[in-house]
Amino acid sequence: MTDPLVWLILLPLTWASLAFPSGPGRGAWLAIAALGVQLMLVLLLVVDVTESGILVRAVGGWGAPLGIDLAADGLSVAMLLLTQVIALPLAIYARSYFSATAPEGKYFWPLCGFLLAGLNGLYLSADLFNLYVTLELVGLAAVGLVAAGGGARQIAAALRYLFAMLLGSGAYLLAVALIYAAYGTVSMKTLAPLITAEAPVVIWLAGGLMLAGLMLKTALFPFHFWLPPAHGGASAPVSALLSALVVKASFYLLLRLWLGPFAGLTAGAGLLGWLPATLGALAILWGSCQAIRAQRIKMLIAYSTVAQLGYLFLIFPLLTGEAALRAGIMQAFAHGLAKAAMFMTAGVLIKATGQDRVDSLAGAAQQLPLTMFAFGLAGVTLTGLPPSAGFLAKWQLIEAAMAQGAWIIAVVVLVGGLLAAGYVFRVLRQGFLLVPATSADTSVFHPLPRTLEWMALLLAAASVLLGLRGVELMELVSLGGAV
Amino acid sequence: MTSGLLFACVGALLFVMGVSGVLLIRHLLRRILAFNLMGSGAFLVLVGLAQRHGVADPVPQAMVLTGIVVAVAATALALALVRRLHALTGKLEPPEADDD
Amino acid sequence: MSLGLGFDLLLAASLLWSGWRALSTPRLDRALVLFIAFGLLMTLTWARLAAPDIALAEAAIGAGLTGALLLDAFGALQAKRAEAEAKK
Amino acid sequence: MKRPVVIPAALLFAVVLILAMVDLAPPALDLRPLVAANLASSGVAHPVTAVLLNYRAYDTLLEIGVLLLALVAILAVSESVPTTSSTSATSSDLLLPMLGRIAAPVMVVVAVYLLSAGTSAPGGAFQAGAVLAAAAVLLHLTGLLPGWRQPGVSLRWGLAGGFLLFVGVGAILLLVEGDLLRYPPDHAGVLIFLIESGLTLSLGLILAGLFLFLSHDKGDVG
Amino acid sequence: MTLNEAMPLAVLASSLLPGLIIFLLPEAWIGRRTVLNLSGAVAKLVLVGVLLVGVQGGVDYGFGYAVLPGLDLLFKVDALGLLFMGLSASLWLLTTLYAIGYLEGAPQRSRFFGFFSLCVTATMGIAMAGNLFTFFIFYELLTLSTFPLVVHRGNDKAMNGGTVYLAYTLAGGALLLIGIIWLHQLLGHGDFAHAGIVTDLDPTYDGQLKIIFLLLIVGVGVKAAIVPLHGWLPQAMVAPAPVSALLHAVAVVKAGAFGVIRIVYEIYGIEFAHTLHLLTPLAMAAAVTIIWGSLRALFQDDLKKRLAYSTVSQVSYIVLGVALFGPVGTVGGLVHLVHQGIMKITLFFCAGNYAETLGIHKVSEMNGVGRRMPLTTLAFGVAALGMMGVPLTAGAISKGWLIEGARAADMNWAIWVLWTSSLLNAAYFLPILWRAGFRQTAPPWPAEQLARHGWRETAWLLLLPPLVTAAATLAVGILATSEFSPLAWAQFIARNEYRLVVP
Repeated sequence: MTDPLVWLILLPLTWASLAFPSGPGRGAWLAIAALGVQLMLVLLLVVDVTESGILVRAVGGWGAPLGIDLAADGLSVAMLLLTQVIALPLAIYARSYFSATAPEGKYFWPLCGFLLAGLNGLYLSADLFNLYVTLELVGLAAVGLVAAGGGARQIAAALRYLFAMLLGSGAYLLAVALIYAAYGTVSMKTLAPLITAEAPVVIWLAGGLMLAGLMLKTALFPFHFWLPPAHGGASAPVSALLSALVVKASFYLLLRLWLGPFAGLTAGAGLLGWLPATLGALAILWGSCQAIRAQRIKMLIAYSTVAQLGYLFLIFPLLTGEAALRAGIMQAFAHGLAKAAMFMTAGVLIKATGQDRVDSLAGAAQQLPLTMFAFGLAGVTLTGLPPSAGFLAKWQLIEAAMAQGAWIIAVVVLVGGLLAAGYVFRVLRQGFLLVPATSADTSVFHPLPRTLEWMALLLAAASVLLGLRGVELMELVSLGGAV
Repeated sequence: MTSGLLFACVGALLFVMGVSGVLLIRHLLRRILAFNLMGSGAFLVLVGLAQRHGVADPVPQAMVLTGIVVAVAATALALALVRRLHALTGKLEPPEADDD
Repeated sequence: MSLGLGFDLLLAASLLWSGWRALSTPRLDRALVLFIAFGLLMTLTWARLAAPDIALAEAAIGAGLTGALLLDAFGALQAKRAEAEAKK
Repeated sequence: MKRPVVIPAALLFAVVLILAMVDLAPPALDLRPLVAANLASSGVAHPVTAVLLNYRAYDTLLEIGVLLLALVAILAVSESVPTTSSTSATSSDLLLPMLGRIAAPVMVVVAVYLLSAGTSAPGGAFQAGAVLAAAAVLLHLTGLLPGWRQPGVSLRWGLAGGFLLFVGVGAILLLVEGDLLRYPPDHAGVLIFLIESGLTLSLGLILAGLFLFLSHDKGDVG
Repeated sequence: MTLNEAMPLAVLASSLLPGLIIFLLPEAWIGRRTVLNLSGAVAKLVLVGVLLVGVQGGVDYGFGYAVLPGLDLLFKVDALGLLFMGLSASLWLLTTLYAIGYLEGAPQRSRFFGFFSLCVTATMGIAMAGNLFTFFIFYELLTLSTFPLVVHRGNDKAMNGGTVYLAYTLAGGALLLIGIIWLHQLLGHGDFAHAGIVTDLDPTYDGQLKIIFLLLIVGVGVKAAIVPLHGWLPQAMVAPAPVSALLHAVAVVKAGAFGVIRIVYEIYGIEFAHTLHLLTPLAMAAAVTIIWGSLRALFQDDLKKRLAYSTVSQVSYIVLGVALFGPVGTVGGLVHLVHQGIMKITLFFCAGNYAETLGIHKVSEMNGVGRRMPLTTLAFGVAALGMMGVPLTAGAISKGWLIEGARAADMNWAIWVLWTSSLLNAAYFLPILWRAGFRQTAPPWPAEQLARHGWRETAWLLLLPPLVTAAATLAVGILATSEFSPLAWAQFIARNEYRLVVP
């Protein structure tokens, strides 16, 4: 009767399309209530998957390969959990953030609903073409959110973002076409045993297209060019949504394809994993250095996202063991929670001071202690310091790297952590700085709803507390192999 | 050579042409054209290659119908953004990368 | 060499040519017209590929609506530009 | 500067791809027999419609979502400055309004035909919706239908209605039949026709909206 | 969960909970904050007392759960940990009193006391860590919670000090982390065991073990301020006096020294470390640090900086004691962990009093201060004499055991190092005492802030703690042979845990 799996897709679709006719700026309470339900659904799903392993649903009752299958295993349920856990506090934050007349909040709720439906759909789909549609749903919703109500800078960022998304999904679509032609199906489950190391050349090309397209969508260096302006330019709740969740979706898909249908290719070519890993390492170094240099606080956080995404790709050469997968998912959680919190604090700081320069934060620790504390906690996670989810991710990643003698990855992880400390503490330092009250460049702090600060703190604290208990999550990830 | 395979090859060329266009052309309206070429190319490969033995296949045809609708949605959104950018800046080319 | 294959080759060449010219021709209005022509050629192609559903959709959406959207945008931009120049 | 890299790479890719495609062996799996075998219980006679609205109806559901989403995104982007109703410049011409008056009803009839034909022959909700949209665009171009500003309540419900209907049917089927969009074979035809009718109307509105909202937004700000 | 399992958590909670609540208290709620602070500190002291009795009676206190599959957060209370906990808990109480007096009327006290409590929590966690993973978590937590205290004043100088502090400790932490994970890789765990845990490994791993040892020691050596990793300590002296007192004389540097002890004894095992020839280089590093720190102290005019370099030098006594392969040296190092803490905190309290009362920050400003502030100067004098190793003080006991230990280990050069260091100690402390006691006053004082009230030369909350610790300096020295002295406890550790034959 109740099937949490399918409702996780239908529910956001419903509230998104109900929020639109309700009128501009409306739909917040509907969304928050529905997100609460979604959170419960995903917890039910966790229980279901823990009890009975992989869940498969045949849409329309046909079943693959004629119909479309939805499937949930540990990996996808973990990503679903991350999505709903972040979305609910974020929605409460957004309700307070957007004033009734704010142009950027006019259609926030329907767009947000479609985005979440796309994400949930993407995590549950086991059909390559259906995944293409969910990718487009996510991509267009994200672009719409970035552009909504924005000035020229934001529109330009949204355009750049849009073309990057379209290129990525175009490459993906061509790959789907080639796969269908070669095997006559787009069902992942049916494909998995068919694709072997002796696959025809078109399959290698398809794999390459998917890899390139999804790396572009995940903003892996050097395809990251679109991310900082888009994430740094959007309004704070949107930036949080994008940085914490949207980029993870294409990463998840890449991982899913790598381990699923394309396992026959990726396992055969051991060196292949070093391509994303090398780019990931460069992303960490480049993104961190740019973050250290950035003048505007949201740009700093956006470049930090470029760097943090790099860690996700370091796992690819290590995927022969399960530890690397766990490290990747832990990093996705750590970064998701912390980055959402960080963008939320940035929203508070910018709203409170009316400025977005790092230099204008002096005195923030005194005026907005809660927000600065939340920023600090999120920063601890991003830096990978204990006790935090980021630390557990780093620990597992280094351990996996050492187990396979990949010393260079361990070194990159450590250096990345130190660089992250560089940009995190740059902000904290500024926040702790006291300027004499008479000084001309003292920022004036405007009062804000406390909800904003508390929601940021909630997510930041979650990112740290996860570092004290990661067993259940890691065991969930291990319930795997839906494809 | 069947017409399926022929048009699949044309599709491949169109796709490549479209991708190059999106990457190289700075004028935004033309970039939208290039994106549509890219999409059409992919659609041709999807249907053409599946029908390379000369028999019609309804599954990829339905997929392409879906794809066309998605493409027009993306095109409309892109146009809306371009027009808005033009209204705000009077330009039809994206500004140089501003990294900060 | 059958008549069908000849027609297909001609169609393929026109597709590639119109697509190419739509991107490369210097004048924007011509590019748009070429693009709409490309859409119509695509319609023919779909018909040749025994896909009448797509042909219908392409004609209505691909060539029709997309073309109308592009032309309308072009017109609006031209009007705006003319207005701006008139002000000078 | 990107040119020397992109163009050779693109050409190389095209050549490799074409060679690989020509070389491709027939697929192991063929869905056509499956499509044909289940056609009887699908509720429609036309295989493409069967794939679109039954076998892979979930794709179609999400795709309508994408379309609706794009429309919402466009509304979110465009400035809501109330401009004076854009009386079309073509009003001096007497021929065009006439054409509009004659053509629009014809197009509505064509749309209804396409919709009903879709179950057994090429055509269906998309094509019908597109024709409806074309009629609206034609009316706009002939000056009979003003460009749309921010949509009113009834228009918004019309835009979202078809999609909501689709989702609703899917949800009810999930509750009753146990699977999302699993039509009971006896009622499949009716349900699909119901969905298609709703979609035709909403698709017509959305596709027209893509044009009319954009068209209204001449971008006259400041 | 049994009571014995809950005890370690209760020790952590007694400072963690007050800390978290204090963060949320409004600035003006001074009374409630003070009550919270003191009740937490007293509760912790009581808990540690209970643990002391229990451990002496052979009770096992421990608690652990899995954080990741195969990776546990593990707390365990043993005699060595209790040595550190006892020191920290008693000095926390005193420093809290001192800080309440010191920060009267200062801004941001909620934040200060909140992080202060977190620091103590981290220290307790380090002391109770049952494996390297847990140790590392609290070790880094200590870094994080001290940073806001170092930069508390919020001026540029404080920021720069904080940045240097972070740069050193985070880089050290990274090396420590890689060493720990490497070891995990080889062993599958990192649990502390009294005889060491790496001895089972095949001899082919000796090379790797040497590198890991270096990584680990450098990692903890940063906090222990072993030369050349000591650069942060003098910089961090920009912090308010209570922070310098508790954290940079006791908690942070001792956490490093404590880490050295754990690594040498309970990861490698002293025998095995000796077989791998790791102890002599460690002793050399300690010796260099002892001399270098003392030499630098000699040339500092800033009083807190002179004390800071003195800390650099003195903490390495502990490391030296560990590296002296033998029971006597071990006892000397362990007991110095406590003795140095008591003496050095006294000195910092006094330095804070001079600064807070009269605005004196430099040695050259101290002429005649002994007449204006006799009690403070008395406490300072006792502690300084202790540092030199004058008989009847705490310092004499630890230095005596260390010298004996060096002789027993046949490392005569170490004796010379200790003697030289004592001479240098005298050279940088005696002039201060002389100035304070015998030079004529040249009023006015740089910035006299608190007037004299009868016998109270300054606020009583500032005066009481140094007097207590100065008395303790004498007490642990005079009563060293009694049953409950730190020395007795150090011998207990050496005998019961490391199975050494202590004379």
